[in-house]
Amino acid sequence: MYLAAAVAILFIMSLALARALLGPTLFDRILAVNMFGTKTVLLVAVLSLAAGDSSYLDIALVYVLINFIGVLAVLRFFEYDPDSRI
Amino acid sequence: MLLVTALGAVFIRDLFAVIMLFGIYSLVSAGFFLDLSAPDVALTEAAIGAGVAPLLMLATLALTREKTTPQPRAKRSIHTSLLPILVVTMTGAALVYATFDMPFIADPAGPAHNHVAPRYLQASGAEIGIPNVVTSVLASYRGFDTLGEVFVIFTAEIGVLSLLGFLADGSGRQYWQFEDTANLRRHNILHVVSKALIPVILIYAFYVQFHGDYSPGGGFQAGVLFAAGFILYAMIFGLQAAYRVVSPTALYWAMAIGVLLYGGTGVASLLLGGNYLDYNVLGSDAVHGQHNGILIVELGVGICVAAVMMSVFFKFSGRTAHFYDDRREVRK
Amino acid sequence: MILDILSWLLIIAGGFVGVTGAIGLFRFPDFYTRMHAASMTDTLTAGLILVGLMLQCDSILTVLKLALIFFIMAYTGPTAAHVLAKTARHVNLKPYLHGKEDAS
Amino acid sequence: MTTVLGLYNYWIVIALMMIGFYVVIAASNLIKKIIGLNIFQTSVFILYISIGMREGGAAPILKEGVEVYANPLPHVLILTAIVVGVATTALGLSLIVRIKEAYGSIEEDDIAEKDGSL
Repeated sequence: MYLAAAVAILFIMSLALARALLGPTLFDRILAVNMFGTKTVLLVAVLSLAAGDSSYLDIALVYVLINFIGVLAVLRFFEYDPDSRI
Repeated sequence: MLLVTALGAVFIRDLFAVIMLFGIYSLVSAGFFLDLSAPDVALTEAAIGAGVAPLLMLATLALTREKTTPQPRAKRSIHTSLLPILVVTMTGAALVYATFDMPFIADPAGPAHNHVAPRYLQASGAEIGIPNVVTSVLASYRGFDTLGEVFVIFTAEIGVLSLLGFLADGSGRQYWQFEDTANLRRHNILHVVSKALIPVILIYAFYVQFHGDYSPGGGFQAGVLFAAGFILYAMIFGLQAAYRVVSPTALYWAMAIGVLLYGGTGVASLLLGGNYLDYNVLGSDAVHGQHNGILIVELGVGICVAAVMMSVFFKFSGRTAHFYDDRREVRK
Repeated sequence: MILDILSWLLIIAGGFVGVTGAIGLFRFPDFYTRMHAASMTDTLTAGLILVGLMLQCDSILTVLKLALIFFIMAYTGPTAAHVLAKTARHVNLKPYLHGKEDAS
Repeated sequence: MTTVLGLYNYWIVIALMMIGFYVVIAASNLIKKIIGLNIFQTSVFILYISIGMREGGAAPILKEGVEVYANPLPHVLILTAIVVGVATTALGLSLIVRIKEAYGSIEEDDIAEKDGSL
């Protein structure tokens, strides 16, 4: 059953990856990266319960925080040049 | 999935997208490390590969990107495009041929599992007394290695400092004297959310630092996480505000203190009658000594890594602020 | 037993919402509609799956860790989505309107 | 897995390594070269970690009732290597910034052209 959840999450991740690869605009890519990150967190949580090792959850927490910081770092890039077009 | 991402990174021309894909690539490889039961490594890779490395690459991109879209390059001659492929294929084939002599994956008879590793696993419980073997190998058995790595990080930062630490425009201004226009302060919701989030990140960094003996974590990961908290602050409130919290000079001191703490622990154990970095003499008995030694050494690593990461970020974005400051003046 | 069934129901629902959202992310025509699919998935899937996992585990520490992850995700996810959409508006990314192709 | 398929981890590593290698020698943009180097680097990390893995091995955190652990030594080496890797990446990127300031471009061809004309 953990396997089913993991497979579902992997499926979501591969679709997000496809969007990140195709993404016509940069924002599509950022969105896909963000979604990929949150799904990685879920995957780690599922894996940690499946392995019965709660210390993996620490890693999931780090992923959440780093993912947020990563997205903001990318958005900051747009602030440099107010005239920038995509 | 790893392969697809890496291939994507090859074929997409837009550098920005390549950097995004590199972030995904790091996350995937971190997940892979977790699957191969290496949580410490996964933690480090996630914090570094998905957090800090793309951030620095983006800062470089902001500094170097062209204003105009580059002209489509003249079609390369067949010579220049085929040669790399040929070289790569031949090297790859040679390496694949070499794998047939390698041990199978997860084979307990492989040479890596039969030298010092079993000793670490069996003896570290009694000799060092902390559950996380990675931490005990890192800080105690292989303390010299880690000391060397910390020195490498320190030296790399000195290199960055000598390349980017000054501005060569002859005005005598410093890189931290420029208004950072790229802050995210106008996003009010973000402002409030990160105000509450930054303390959580910093506290969590301390947890990773000091709980590293019992769960995945340690000085390297905690240092990066701590730096990430500050970087978030600097991104949202602007670099000027961040310099007021931690001045660039304080970071230089912190870096040196971190390395000295590590080296000094070795000297202290030398003075107390042991060998260099032999923590047995640092406490009332050997196990306590090891505990104290590992705690101090990890703290040194954490301080050094955090200071280096923050300092590198400050330099890159300080320079970016200067770059766009100049550009605005030109436009006026 | 009831807890078990409930937890699996939640996880299946989470997986379903997630897959739907992912298809949305993949198929929708422009950035803003994709954003709707993605951000909904971010919060709802995460919430359902994490609560489902919480019901599944036996130690209180694990539950607390999962709850912490849940809260931080519910806190940061929508913020990131909001800032992303706002920045997209700011740099004049055009939405897809009335079936007209709009090269932005 | 004792057949030849048990070597799959090496093949993944080699494929990644060659992709990274290709980017380094074929890409003309310096930032892209750095990314290629990073991909190459990650492939080495995966090589080490997959060597350290053991069948049914748990993470190397000592616990009651667990007999088989993964090998902690590669983990230690790679953990430090990742942090050192980002420090050296930062050094490389700062070199790129300086090159841009000196030459006005980060494309290898343009730089070579400028050097030739000097």
